[in-house]
Amino acid sequence: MQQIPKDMFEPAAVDHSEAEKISKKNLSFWTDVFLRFKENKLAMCGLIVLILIALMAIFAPVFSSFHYDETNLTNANKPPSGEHWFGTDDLGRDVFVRTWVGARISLTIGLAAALIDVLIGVIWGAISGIRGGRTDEIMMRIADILWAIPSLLMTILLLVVMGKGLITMILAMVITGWINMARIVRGQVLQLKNQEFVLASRTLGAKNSRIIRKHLLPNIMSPILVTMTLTVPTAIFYEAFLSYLGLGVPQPLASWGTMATDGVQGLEYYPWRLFFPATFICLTMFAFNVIGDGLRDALDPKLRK
Amino acid sequence: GFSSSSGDGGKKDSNGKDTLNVNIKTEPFSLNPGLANDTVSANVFRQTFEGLTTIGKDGKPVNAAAEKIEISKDQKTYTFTIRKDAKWSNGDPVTAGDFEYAWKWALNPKNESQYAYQLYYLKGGEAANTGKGKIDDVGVKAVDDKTLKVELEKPTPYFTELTAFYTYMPVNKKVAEKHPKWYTKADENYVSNGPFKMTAWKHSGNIVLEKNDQYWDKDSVKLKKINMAMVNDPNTGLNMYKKGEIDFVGLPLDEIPTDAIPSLKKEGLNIDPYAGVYIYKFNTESAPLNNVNIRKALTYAINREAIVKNITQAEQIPATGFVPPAVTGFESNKPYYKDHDVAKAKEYLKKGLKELGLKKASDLPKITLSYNTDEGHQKIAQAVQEMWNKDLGVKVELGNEEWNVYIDKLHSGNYQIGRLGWLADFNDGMNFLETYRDKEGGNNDTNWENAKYKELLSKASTETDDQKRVELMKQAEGILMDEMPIAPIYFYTMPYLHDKSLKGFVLTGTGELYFKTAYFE
Amino acid sequence: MIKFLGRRLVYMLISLWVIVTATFFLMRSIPGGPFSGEKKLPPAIEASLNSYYGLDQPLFKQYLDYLVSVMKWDFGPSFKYKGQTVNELINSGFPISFTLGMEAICLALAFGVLFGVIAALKRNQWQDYTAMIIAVIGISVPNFIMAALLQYVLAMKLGWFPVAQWESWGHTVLPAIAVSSMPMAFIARLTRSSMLEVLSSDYIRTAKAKGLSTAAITVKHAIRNAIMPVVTYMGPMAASILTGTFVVEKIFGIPGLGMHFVTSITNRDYTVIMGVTVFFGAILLLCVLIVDILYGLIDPRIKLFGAKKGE
Amino acid sequence: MRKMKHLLEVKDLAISFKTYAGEVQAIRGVNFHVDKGETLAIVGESGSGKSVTSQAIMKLIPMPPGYFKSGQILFDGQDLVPKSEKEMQSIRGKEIGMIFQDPMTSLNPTMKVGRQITEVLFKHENISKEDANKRAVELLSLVGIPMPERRVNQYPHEFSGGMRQRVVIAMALAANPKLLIADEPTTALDVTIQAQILELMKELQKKIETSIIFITHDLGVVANVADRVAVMYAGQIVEIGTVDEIFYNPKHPYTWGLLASMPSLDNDGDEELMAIPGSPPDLTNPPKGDAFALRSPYAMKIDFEQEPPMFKVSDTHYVKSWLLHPDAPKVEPPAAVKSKMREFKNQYVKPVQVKEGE
Amino acid sequence: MAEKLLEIKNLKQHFSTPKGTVKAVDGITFDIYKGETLGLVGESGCGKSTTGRTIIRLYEATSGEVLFKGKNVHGKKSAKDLLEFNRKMQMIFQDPYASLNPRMTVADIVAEGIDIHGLAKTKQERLARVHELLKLVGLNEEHANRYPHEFSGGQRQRIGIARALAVEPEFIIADEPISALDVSIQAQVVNLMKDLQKERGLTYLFIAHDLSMVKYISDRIGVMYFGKLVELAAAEELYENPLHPYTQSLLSAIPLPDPDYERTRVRKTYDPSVHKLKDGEQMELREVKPGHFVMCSEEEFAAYQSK
Ligand SMILES: Nc1ncnc2c1ncn2[C@@H]1O[C@H](COP(=O)(O)OP(=O)(O)OP(=O)(O)O)[C@@H](O)[C@H]1O
Ligand SMILES: Nc1ncnc2c1ncn2[C@@H]1O[C@H](COP(=O)(O)OP(=O)(O)OP(=O)(O)O)[C@@H](O)[C@H]1O
Ligand SMILES: [Mg+2]
Ligand SMILES: [Mg+2]
Repeated sequence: MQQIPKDMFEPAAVDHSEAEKISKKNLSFWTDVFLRFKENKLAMCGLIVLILIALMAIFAPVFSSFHYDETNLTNANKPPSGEHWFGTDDLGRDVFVRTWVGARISLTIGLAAALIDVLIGVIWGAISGIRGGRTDEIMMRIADILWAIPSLLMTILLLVVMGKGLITMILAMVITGWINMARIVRGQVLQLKNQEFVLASRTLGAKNSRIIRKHLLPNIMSPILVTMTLTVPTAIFYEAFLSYLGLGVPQPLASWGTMATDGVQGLEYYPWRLFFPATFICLTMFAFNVIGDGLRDALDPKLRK
Repeated sequence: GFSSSSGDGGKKDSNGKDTLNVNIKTEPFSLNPGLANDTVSANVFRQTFEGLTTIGKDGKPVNAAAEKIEISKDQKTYTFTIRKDAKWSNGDPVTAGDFEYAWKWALNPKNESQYAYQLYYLKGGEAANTGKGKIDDVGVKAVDDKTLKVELEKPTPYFTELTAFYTYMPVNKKVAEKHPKWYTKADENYVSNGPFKMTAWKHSGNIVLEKNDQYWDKDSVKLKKINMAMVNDPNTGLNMYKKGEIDFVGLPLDEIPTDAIPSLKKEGLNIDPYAGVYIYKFNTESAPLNNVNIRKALTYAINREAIVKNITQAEQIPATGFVPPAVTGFESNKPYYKDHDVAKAKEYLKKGLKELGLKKASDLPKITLSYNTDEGHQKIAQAVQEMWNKDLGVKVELGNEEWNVYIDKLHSGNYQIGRLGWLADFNDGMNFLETYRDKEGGNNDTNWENAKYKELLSKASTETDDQKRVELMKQAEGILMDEMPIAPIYFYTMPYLHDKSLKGFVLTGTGELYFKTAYFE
Repeated sequence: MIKFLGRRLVYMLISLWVIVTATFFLMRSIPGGPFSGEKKLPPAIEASLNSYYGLDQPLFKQYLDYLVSVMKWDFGPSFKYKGQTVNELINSGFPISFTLGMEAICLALAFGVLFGVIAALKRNQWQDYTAMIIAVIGISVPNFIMAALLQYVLAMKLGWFPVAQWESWGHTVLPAIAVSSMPMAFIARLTRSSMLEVLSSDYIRTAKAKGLSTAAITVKHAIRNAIMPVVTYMGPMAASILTGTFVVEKIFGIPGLGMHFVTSITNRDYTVIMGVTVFFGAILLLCVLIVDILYGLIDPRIKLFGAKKGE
Repeated sequence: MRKMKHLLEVKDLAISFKTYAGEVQAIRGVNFHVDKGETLAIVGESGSGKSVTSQAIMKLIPMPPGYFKSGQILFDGQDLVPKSEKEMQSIRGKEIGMIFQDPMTSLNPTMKVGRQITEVLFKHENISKEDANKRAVELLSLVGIPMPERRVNQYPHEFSGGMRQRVVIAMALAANPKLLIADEPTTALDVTIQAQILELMKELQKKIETSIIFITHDLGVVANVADRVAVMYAGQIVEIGTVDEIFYNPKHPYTWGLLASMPSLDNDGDEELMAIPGSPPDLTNPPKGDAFALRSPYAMKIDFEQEPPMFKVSDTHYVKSWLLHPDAPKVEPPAAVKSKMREFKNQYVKPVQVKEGE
Repeated sequence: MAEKLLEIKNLKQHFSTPKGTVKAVDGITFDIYKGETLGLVGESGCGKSTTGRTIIRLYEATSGEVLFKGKNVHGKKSAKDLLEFNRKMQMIFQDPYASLNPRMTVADIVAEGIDIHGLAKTKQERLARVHELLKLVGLNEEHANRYPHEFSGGQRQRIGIARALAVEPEFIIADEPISALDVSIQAQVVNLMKDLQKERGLTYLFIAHDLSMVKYISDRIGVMYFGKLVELAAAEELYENPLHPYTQSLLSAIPLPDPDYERTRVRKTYDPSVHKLKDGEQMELREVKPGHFVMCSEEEFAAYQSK
């Protein structure tokens, strides 16, 4: 047994303030999220890929020696080469430049879609779910109605009335773009709105808007994120569909969606015309998905390591 | 190689060599000859029905249900004698009354035939159809069971060609009167008088034709069965062909995807001329296209050779005139201008600009080139846009619309430059030229009208001498090409592939395909 | 429950009416008509056609007439397919689309949920990444490209399946995969995310404490709690899939209902437009109703009907 | 020491959680054992690691963020720590049953209560569907739920807090486990039902010699059920002994504090309850020395320097406090505790310092 | 006695389930006076929580009235009144974990009421207030940034208490607020509640099972059985002179921290048939002594009074 000096057994003056000494770090929720996100290597990779694509979209067309609408019929449908890195399309245009010009449009569209999802879909769904009853019934039936009316008709009418342009295109996306999100949010809200912590917040006097913001949204972030990331490609191809109707980007401008649509025709003979736009759509989707997953994980306090 | 793949050999064998598989793209509009108005239906009728005449190998009409045709001096009365042995698929004899019935039925306005105007050549036909006259007064009469007397409004030199057209095909009066909806199902009431009869019809799925044992010329019919699939995707169609699921692919039944054409050419793609023309119409009332020199400048500057070679790729013929060479009499038409004549084009542009009081091409009012949404049209438009920009400095914008919106714009004159393709219904130049006869109505759309042109056309339509007729028509075409309300781009061709062992079918320059005599070797 | 269904039915009828009305006037306000074509019809014929189909009547009267016939579930004759009524068109096309759709839905649900569950259970391991790759491809390759690829690879190159048409079971495989790929990807992602949520909850811990195997826990406890977003998503999706997918039907030459949704509009085949829209609307509303009922069955805490809710 | 084989033996168990704010040392070297057929009650301040300890035995700590820092958990002589998830599945439910602390969240909200019970039976017993249902009804009535036939078909949210707790109990009892870990099983129950449940457990114990680890704050319940009692503070066991030893001869100042904080029925509402001053230590950086020192009126200098060793007071009674050191001054427990103090015959003349885990 | 803060009149709360209605609360009537603590005990599942939840408007009452300061709680209210009401009346939930949002830090949870009612002007003030509250319930500042799942059961319960206290309510419904706490913390919390009551004149409806604690904290105690209030009396009176057989059985089952006593205790059990109701007779809540109400039959009433 080790020897302990006697005086150690004298009563000590207890300093209670010491027991309550201030803790070290005071992390806010968002710094916390950021820290967790940063630690997710895959998500960071996704972010970097996305930034790279965005940078290429901004700069590649500027620095390339070709112009996206420069046709060269005698040089059509050439496979990738030193001169044309991604080959040429059926009008002899450089696929490389077109890919990056297309990225501008497609990324814009994708982000716009995500924004619409959040702005309209989340709000609509949340209100519908939390109010319930007649409000819910009416709001959801409106969504159903918009979903059931053929979008092609609406789009054609829009085109006739408003003429072409970015605004028309975005409007066309607005009509139905948010409905999926609204439904999913509503379903989740229905599941959560009677949970004890929501009730607790109600007894504190929280209004619906606060309950949605503070209690419901954080808890349904993952389906929202998933839905959001998944609307991006849907939007990219919806744009292609709109372009097909003459509503999308004005010819000869390119977008990934239209390039892929064109490319699929020559799938067997000129695969590169499909391969490059499709690859970049996939890559972007990967990026969005891993970022989405990363955010999801970061937002989930139970997963923090 | 794309001849029958070995993997599917078993299936092929069991079918034997007497079943033909083809793809007709879509559901036909109607399988009543009096109602149909589309090529899909036509492709079925050519196997199942037989008019008084049919088109032979050389593109000339030959007698079919009629064994004798007498034409009066003034060319206004035709007397057809129906073959004794002509029979319906249910065994009924084909009578002159069946023709009379069919034609009058189509002309009867209450039957809503959209192609009734094909019968306006008959005396009183138009009047009867528009309600101004009586059906009974239409100039067609069954003198007896086998004699059909037809009176025309005016001499129509190509009437025997017309009688091969499906609107002129007979309908079994007995059956049709008893079962007014006889044409909606493939049952015992669907009777036809051609080499094949329809035995199954799955809407939008497929149609099955079988050899008609009652057919008068059944000995020359070798095929036992024709399966007609309805697959409206060119790539799929080609894939089906390559895999041996169909034996024929390409015009006039379906299409071959453009991207596939270069590689198919190396493997023996057939390319036949086709009586059709692809044009850009100018709205001659819209500035600056109201100026003929500007129109000419634009027309001349187009590099058709490049378009045909690199975009359409199916050896289409650069159009230096309006009427296709596949039309009788226009086989070796002289060019009205040189393709891609940049020098001339610049000259005309200069002239035009001067007339308009403008200095440079960039001062021209905004021009929009419209087309209906389609990849092929879009490519051509983009190429032309580039050409005009590069060679003339004329900048045009492209605008595409959904087909109906587009056609509406075109017909209402709400456009500047618009594309259109024109395919012949029958083998005669008039079919093309009369489109631009009247400013209003018809398919003019360009707001262009020319008295001389009109006069030449009316002369030509009554001229009984073939040679002279063609001459008159060519004069008219000359006026059209001088005033340039339209810019022809190219004449169509028919690219198609068929099983190497498939022989004996008849394909004409106006896209008529008969499998009556087809067989597998 | 009965009361809820009754009330819901009223809302559904109102919705259908709005759909009919909106579609009717939309359709009539866009340019073009059923008889416009490359070759213009003689005006007399067009006029007589218009009067035959009642298109010369005042629009409002046409609308009222139409409403009446819709109430009798009679959609009138097709403009484009002479001699066929829209009801016949639907009756012949729907069973085919439905068969294909069911196949696709089963595929999508089975594999979507499977991939989602595996991804969640093996979070951040190779299984998760594989599932994500499949999902990303499924979602970023739209069905027209997917269909073309499937046809090219599986039918042409490998010769496993027929290229097109609707004849035997073998003919249904490729189109079903093409239709299902997108919803499958969506379901996989949704399932994964909500599974992750559920797997960290206390009752899963309880289930573990009972000694249940991972598989049993997943099947019996986790999936039901995680399936809500999938059910939500599948409702309207099922309505769309069951009524046919245009591109896939086109590419594989399937005589389903899906093609009418697009071709009727491009043809301005008014009666068909209305017919398929109303039909789709009815199916959609039904699917959405089923979803709402499923909510209550899946999660008994959700009460869309019955007990009064406290504010 | 008796060298008999214990059913469960926990040796030097330490578990931490990683958070961004640092490492939470939820338990820091815990030693105890449970014999066949006996009931060990664990009391202690809230947040002291009772639940973590019990979940660790089942290996149900979420990992990450939690992880084993050290220690062994010997169940029937086998160490559970290195066991795989698969191997644990055959132990959970069957060998070790567990009653969780949060009855609301512990029940699957979307599964009927009956099925949640029968599930255990199906898993561990070869039983027909009917029998299982019958048994579920029987279990529910055993834990005092009225109208069990109807209740089996209800969902958890239709149950009151106490009823849910009883469902959880029924679930844990269903497979007759060898060891039952009950984490505050009766907090939400009224005293009559509570008494009923306690009796039920004792009966079970008698019948199949189940051992029970009973975690609770209610010292009355402890007095009722426990054979031995362990007192936890700040992730460590500070005193462990037979129930009489803990109630009638407590040695650790924290135990004194606990016993003194209880209101008694003859307590008047006017006088304040005696509470231990200060707040429990932060386990992210546990204090040096004796974690309780900061709140102890008897704190000595050494308490802030060095962690106290375990002192053995009798064969069964261990205390972790410097106060038992021979050099330490003699201190008096609070009056409420002192009034109940008794002499114990088997108590050693002098406490013996022992190494932990012996 | 002092003024009535809360009047509950024949309150009923029935739940309809697919298998029929559950009468969770079946016509209870009582008053709560300003500044008092009313303890509510009873068999688990007898409707205590439901009573509390209905009082605070979480459920729409099936029938009956709840008057808070004379105003009907369940009537229509303007947004402002509602906010005011929510500030004055608070609830501590029985299930601490479920009532905490898993995606919110403890600081945000505790501060929610502060935010809603705008009780802090600056961020610092808010944080300071949160820290103060945490300390009040025996947690420390370090805990403010953690999430609910990182806490032990008792710690979670304290978070709930801190949340309710944050808005400085006048009336608190405490649904088993201390059941998961160790006795020392229990003592702390109870002392705190008592202090607050003294300082601010708070009123409590205290639902609990720990009868010694209930007795300690309550002025009056109500005993519930199967959705009904069976006995209501001053705390001392109830313990010394329990009349209803269920109350008696409850008291006989209180566990004491005394192993010897526990080994020898005898429990009384309650059998509802003892009331010997006449045909068609309904039990009623009757005032046996001033302030002592018992649910009894006519016959029993006479018997009780004669005692
Ligand atoms: N997932 C986690 N992450 C971080 N800390 C945790 C986690 N789980 C538990 N803790 C911490 O571990 C310590 C012990 O918790 P535990 O649940 O074992 O306490 P307890 O003794 O059961 O208390 P109570 O009686 O209140 O239930 C607590 O301080 C708690 O904050
Ligand atoms: N949402 C609900 N649906 C159906 N029945 C319910 C619901 N909520 C509560 N009940 C029933 O109401 C009765 C009273 O429940 P309550 O929660 O008020 O009991 P309690 O007195 O708080 O019990 P405990 O002490 O166990 O918490 C119980 O029988 C319960 O099953
Ligand atoms: Mg605990
Ligand atoms: Mg309760």
